[in-house]
Amino acid sequence: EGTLTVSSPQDPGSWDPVDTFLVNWASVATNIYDGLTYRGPDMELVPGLATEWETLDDGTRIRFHLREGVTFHNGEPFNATAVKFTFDRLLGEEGARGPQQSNYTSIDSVEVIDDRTVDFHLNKPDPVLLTKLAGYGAMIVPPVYIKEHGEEYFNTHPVGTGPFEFVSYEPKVGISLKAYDDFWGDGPTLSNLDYRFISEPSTAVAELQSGGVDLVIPPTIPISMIPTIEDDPNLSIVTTPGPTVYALRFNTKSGITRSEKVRRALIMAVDRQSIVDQILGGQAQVIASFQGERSFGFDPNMEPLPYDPDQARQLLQEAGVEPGARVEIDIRGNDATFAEVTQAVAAYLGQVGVIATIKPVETNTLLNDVIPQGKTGEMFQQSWGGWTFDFDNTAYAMYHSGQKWNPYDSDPKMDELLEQQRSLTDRNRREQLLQQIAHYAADRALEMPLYSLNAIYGINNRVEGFVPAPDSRLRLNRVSVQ
Amino acid sequence: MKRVIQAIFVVIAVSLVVAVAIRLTGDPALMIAQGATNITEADLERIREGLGLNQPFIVQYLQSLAGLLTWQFGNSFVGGTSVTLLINKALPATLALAFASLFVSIAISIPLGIRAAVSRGRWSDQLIRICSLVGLSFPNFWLATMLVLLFSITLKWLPPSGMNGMQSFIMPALTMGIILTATNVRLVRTTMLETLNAQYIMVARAKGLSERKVLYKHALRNCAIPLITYFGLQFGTLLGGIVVIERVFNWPGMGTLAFDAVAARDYPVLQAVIMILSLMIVAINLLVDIAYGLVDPRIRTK
Amino acid sequence: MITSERTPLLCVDNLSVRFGSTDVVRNLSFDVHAGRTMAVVGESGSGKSITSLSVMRLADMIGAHYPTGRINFAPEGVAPRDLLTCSRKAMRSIRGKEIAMIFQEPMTSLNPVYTIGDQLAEVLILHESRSRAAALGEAERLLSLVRLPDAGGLLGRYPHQLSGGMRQRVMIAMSLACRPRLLIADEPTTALDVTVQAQILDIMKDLQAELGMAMIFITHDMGVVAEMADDVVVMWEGSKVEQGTVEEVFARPRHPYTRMLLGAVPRLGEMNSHAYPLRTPLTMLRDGELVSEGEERLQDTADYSAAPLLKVEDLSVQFDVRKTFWGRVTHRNFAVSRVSFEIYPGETLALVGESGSGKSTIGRTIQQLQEPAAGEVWFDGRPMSQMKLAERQRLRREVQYIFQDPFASLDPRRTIEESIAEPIHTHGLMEGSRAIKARVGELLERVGLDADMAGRYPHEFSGGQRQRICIARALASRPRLIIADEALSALDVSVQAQVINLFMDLQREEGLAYLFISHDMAVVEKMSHRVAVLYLGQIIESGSRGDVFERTAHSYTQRLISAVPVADPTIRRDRSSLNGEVPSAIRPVEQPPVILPRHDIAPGHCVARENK
Amino acid sequence: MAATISLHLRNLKSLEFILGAVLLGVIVFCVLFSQWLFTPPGAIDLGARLLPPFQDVAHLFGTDALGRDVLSRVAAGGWVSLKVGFLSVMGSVVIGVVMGLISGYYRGVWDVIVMRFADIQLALPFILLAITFVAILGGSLTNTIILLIISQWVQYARLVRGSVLTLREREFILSARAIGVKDMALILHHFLPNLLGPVIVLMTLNVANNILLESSLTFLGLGVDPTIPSWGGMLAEGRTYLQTAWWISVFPGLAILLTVLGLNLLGDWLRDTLDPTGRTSR
Ligand SMILES: Nc1ncnc2c1ncn2[C@@H]1O[C@H](COP(=O)(O)OP(=O)(O)OP(=O)(O)O)[C@@H](O)[C@H]1O
Ligand SMILES: Nc1ncnc2c1ncn2[C@@H]1O[C@H](COP(=O)(O)OP(=O)(O)OP(=O)(O)O)[C@@H](O)[C@H]1O
Ligand SMILES: [Mg+2]
Ligand SMILES: [Mg+2]
Repeated sequence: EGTLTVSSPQDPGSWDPVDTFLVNWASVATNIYDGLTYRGPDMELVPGLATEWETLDDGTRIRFHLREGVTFHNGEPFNATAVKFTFDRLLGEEGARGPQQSNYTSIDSVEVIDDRTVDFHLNKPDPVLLTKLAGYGAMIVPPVYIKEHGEEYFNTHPVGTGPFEFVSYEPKVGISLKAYDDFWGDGPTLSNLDYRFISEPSTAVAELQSGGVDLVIPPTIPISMIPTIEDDPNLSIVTTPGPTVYALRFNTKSGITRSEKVRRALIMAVDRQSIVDQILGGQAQVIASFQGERSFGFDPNMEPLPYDPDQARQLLQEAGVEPGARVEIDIRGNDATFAEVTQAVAAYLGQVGVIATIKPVETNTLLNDVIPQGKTGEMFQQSWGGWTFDFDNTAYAMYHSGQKWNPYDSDPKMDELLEQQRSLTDRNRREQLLQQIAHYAADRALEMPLYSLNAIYGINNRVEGFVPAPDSRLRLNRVSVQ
Repeated sequence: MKRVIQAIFVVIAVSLVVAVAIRLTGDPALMIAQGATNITEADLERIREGLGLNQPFIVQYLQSLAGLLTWQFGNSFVGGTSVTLLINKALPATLALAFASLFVSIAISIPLGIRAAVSRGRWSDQLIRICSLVGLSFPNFWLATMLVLLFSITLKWLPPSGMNGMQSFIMPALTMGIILTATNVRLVRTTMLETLNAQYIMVARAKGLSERKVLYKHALRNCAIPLITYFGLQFGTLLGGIVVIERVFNWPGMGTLAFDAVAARDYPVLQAVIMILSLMIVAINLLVDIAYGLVDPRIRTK
Repeated sequence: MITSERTPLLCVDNLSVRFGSTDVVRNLSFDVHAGRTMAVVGESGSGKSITSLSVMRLADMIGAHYPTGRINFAPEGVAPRDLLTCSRKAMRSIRGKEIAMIFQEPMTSLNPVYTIGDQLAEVLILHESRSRAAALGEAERLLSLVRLPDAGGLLGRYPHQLSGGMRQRVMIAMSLACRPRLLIADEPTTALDVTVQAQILDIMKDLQAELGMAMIFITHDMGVVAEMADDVVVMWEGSKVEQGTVEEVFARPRHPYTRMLLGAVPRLGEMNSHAYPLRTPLTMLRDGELVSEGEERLQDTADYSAAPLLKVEDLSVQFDVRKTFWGRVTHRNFAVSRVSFEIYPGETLALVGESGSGKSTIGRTIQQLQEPAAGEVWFDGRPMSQMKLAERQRLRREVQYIFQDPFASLDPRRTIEESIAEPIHTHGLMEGSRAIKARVGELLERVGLDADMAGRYPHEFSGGQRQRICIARALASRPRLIIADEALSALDVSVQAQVINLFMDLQREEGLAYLFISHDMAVVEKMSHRVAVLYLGQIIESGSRGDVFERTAHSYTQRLISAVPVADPTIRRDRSSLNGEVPSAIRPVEQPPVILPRHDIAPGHCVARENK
Repeated sequence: MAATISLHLRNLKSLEFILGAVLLGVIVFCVLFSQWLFTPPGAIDLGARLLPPFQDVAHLFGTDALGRDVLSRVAAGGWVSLKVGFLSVMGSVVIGVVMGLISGYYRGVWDVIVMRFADIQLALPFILLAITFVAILGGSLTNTIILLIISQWVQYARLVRGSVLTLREREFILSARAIGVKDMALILHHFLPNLLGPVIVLMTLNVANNILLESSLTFLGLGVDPTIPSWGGMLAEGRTYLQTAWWISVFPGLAILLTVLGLNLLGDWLRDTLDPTGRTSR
């Protein structure tokens, strides 16, 4: 019973799973759709619309057994046809217009075995596929409904099999859902679930404070406002280690950061723990490699380079860098917290004689022009939210030659390691390899790993049973309000 | 007639500037594919194809112009929503806010400006002029936040954001109103001072009219021309500043639309928004010309 | 002094008015009786307007206060009141109802954005609590009372659609709306043409007789006083210096100031039987004494044996005034139509005519501020249209223009030295700042100012001084022709007389020629050799001064002359012939004005054929 | 005329001058000599974050989120803010006045061209212009100033054009023309001095406006190097701290207020002084 109002920072514009990549789509759509697999806040992969599955033919075929008695919100039954339709659509013409298709290119075809069984034929083994089936483009959509109403209508009137069904959507304002009575799993406690799109963090916090919303989901609440919320007797901050990691990556091609010694020195010059404790209010963990603790491939034994300004100075001297050397740090223009962090970094660098200037760049320009074209300064911000919680997703993009996010470095050994783990289906071997990659990257000091930030939720105390999800993909069927 | 042709020219020129400028800012395909791993040039090409970006510029531009005539602006690059749908929601929201702001500012600055003019050189004049400067000293987002703190969080009188009924107009309009007041008070005071020196004001007094009637009936209407001209110009400024205010108050208007569209390089939305806003500004200026005639018979009969 | 059995309607007793700490009116006392007209005369700035505003208690609204005095207002049947102690509210019920006022400027006295009807009805609704419809009905009656044609139609019109004379009549109607007991008229005709002025004065006189009200009539025109007043109060520097019936004051002025004032008034007909303009000595007030300054001499400077300095031939100037939607001109103002005349060295040619008759336009065209539509201007035997740029620039040196308003024609942000030196710099007439400074000083002294005033700004001078500065500036480039466009009309009679003499002296010494543009017939008679009368852009009569003034041929010229009030209370003319408005020169493009044929009736005396 | 009234007014005027001059003087002094007067603004001290004001002589205005002294940041921040404010206004005044003179004086084709440009400019909402501009050229102080100039010259151009159109019909201009004064001299000696008054008023208002616009850019994520303090930047930074540490943004706001006040007082005084008649209309 009751209505929960959630503040979400962005309107994805379309509720069709194939159309978008935004985490803010997922934070709503997780309640509307189901995938064949499901991954909850604990990050464990569990059955979703498929009750079980087996990997066959050396990992090139996966057979799914589908759940019985599931219906879409429009009453249409869920069955193998729906699964096939979903993936044919994703890999076909409709999917081609969106960004999701490229994530699922390892699927060659989907074969209906019987009404309750489907086979996925893969063109090569894909270790992350099962995880990918738990989210985004792989959400199962209703074939009859879509054919009846057309693609355009579906964008704004989503229908799935999830615990909440769609009520209304107003672009840029919000979306309303209500409990779906025939949900196959634990039916929702809430009768209504409303989302409001509020992009301005302090506005979202003001709404939370004034009771306009009950829950603010990440990445919204600025660290600077945490005390404000904590001081309010009606509100709480709930956090969990998140997937988002922050680093300042180096230009390994030119500038003083060409030298590995210098890079190492710069890392050691910065007291990352202080930054986390002071600026981030402890809502982060210092990292040794470019991944958080929940990531597959994380090595708990790996230690960050120590904070040691003396040794940093010495290394700089050895590398022949005179005091007064300059570096430019490019950061995203709209990230106030990281701007503070970077200023602290710059201050620390200043203490070892490196003068850092900070250049805020309009975010999209930075991401789509400056970094890919290799036009950054000596250092640049990279924040990465690996929603698959698999280091491959991060590492391949960051370190493999020719990748968009890797404009400067080219290392055959690294490339080989990355390729090698990709084709493995043996989880342990893969994990080992991923850890090796992390170590290798750290040895080469390819970036200054800073921290992995908690997912920070602001919540009204009248909400009960809320479990924070690291990746904002909240399924709110177990939540209730007073 | 000449004015209308000039107005059309302006709208076309603006749309051309926008169309060219936005294409210099970056590739929307990249923007859409941002989160995807292993994106290849072929994938990007595929997305561009889907968005219709492979057509020659002139075709795309003409399509967007035609859109203005038919009020069909195609689909947003983000999520493929119909831009017309977005605009139809956002335009009234923004216009309502803009007019409310203008109204607030006028409602504040006319009595204050007249007061200052009447008591020229005395302390109340100085006080009004100094106070009106406050609006010039704090940025709109800061003032907005202060208002939210006061009215929504401390007093809990007004909703901090969103567009829900009359109540939600108060704070955004007040913020913009305060900002505009500094210049407007000055303007009203100046024009009023000139008008008050006019002989017909003395004549009105010699008739035995009350001071109120003299000021608000006889003097004010004679100040109307410069005031209307200025308020008309201000409308443009207002639409510019509204981006920030809409963000702070989460107002589902054209500013929000434009801001998101720039961030996502959502050409169809951005182009539609700017063209419509320019059209609005141009239209307001035309209206101002017409209003001249309404308030001042000398212009009407010429 | 008038003695009356009855108590005066208004009794101003020992009134002083003060702005800040300066008294602008000092210990003024006078009485006004019902049914009589009291004229208040005096030079500009002597406190006339402030006195009348004080009676209305409007002076305190612009910052005045009253250290001493009483203003007793005692209408019949009501207990007398001291207006100075009345509350604001009480004053508001008196203003407009018991005491009404007409202001100097008819052009700006009506609120431009409301209809005539609205503005008239406003008073009636306010003071007589009439309904709007009733008030409008009464307004219509009032408008016909002041002899405005089509009164009903006028109600819905706006002030700008009316001519100055009509506006002033509306003002009179407005002030009479509630049948006030006292009407204060502050220079009600100063801004109007002589013919219109004559009409207004007639109407006021008639209405006063009809309504039996008292009137305070403020003016500095002695002619108007002679025509209108029963009693006269003469003010000078804030105080009353003389009072009496109009006949007494005109016949036996006692105070030197009054004598000076009367002495400076140019009288039409004074010059009869003189062949040339006459420079007369000036009576000046120096330290309370009257002294006579300057010589009397005939101004026989015109050199008719020489070739004409300036020759204007068939000059036409037009302005497009109305266009269609597509920009095609439908109406034109045919401001000047085929005008011809010439000016000889040392001669003064006067161009007279009512407002809008095209006088300034001719001047501006000669000065190359305006392109002619047709015709030719010859200077020194050279046609202007064929002159090269450099030659035209030289012409700008040799012809100088003096504008009507001495204040507006000086840049307020430049010292007068800079202004006077400007032609010298522009035409490179002199080198070296020392030399130029000396020349500026010399020029200032030439026009009767001190050389050490050079560093001041225009606003620090009086109107007469400013006009002298303009003349100095015109002289700076050693011109051969000066176009004086209403150069005297903004000046006081006494100052005006000084400037006239200055013009004449300069003409004698430098051999200057003048094109003297004016509508003041008396001044024209006094200083010009030849006169051209302009009506609707055409010269309808031209000839020597004697021809035009003594052997007047055209009826319009006659009308102009008869409209001039004569400063002699014993002669009151009948001007019933004066009526109607000056027609407009704006016509449809396809109907250009008919050029009236002209013929000489005597050598040099040329008259246009009359219509009708 | 009532000497005391004008005396009284003149007193107020000189009071205006003294107040304005003192205010601006103090501000400019603090800004210019901030290096010697205060601790260096960059000094980050993570141990001394968010100290409240008036409790510690070392941090009279408190400290910000990075433990930097707010007072010294305000003092140093004036440099960027005043630079942005003044340079952008100077730039737009120069361009605007020239354009306005051209279009008002020569009219015809020039007028049409300049005014159409102005219309286009006016029809483009500023922030949108800013966003695209910054997205293309990147954010830097110079770019910010250029952006402000681009978006503001129009105001001056229109103002000047309007004045020129009325001035050119005035008698003193006609009489100068009648003398044969050349265009350039006419513009320099007659038009310019007579239209400066309203331009000065607009300038004083715009300096403040531009200081604030810089902060709006920061707010929208289009700002410049955050280590270089500026008043606008501080206001933007401090906004999320309003409930916990108001001093971060209030002090720079006050600095702007005082500057604006000083400027306006001086502007009014300057305009009155430039007008020898003492008859001020505004
Ligand atoms: N508002 C005012 N404040 C101060 N002094 C004023 C004011 N109005 C008028 N004066 C001064 O009072 C004196 C008398 O002015 P007033 O207008 O009565 O002259 P006037 O005789 O009507 O002159 P004119 O013939 O030019 O109308 C003048 O010296 C004038 O400067
Ligand atoms: N620039 C112009 N544009 C349009 N019409 C004009 C212009 N200048 C003058 N006129 C018109 O030309 C006619 C003659 O004007 P002009 O100024 O020559 O008259 P005037 O005899 O000097 O009158 P006044 O005594 O009022 O100065 C008038 O009807 C006037 O309205
Ligand atoms: Mg007067
Ligand atoms: Mg004239």
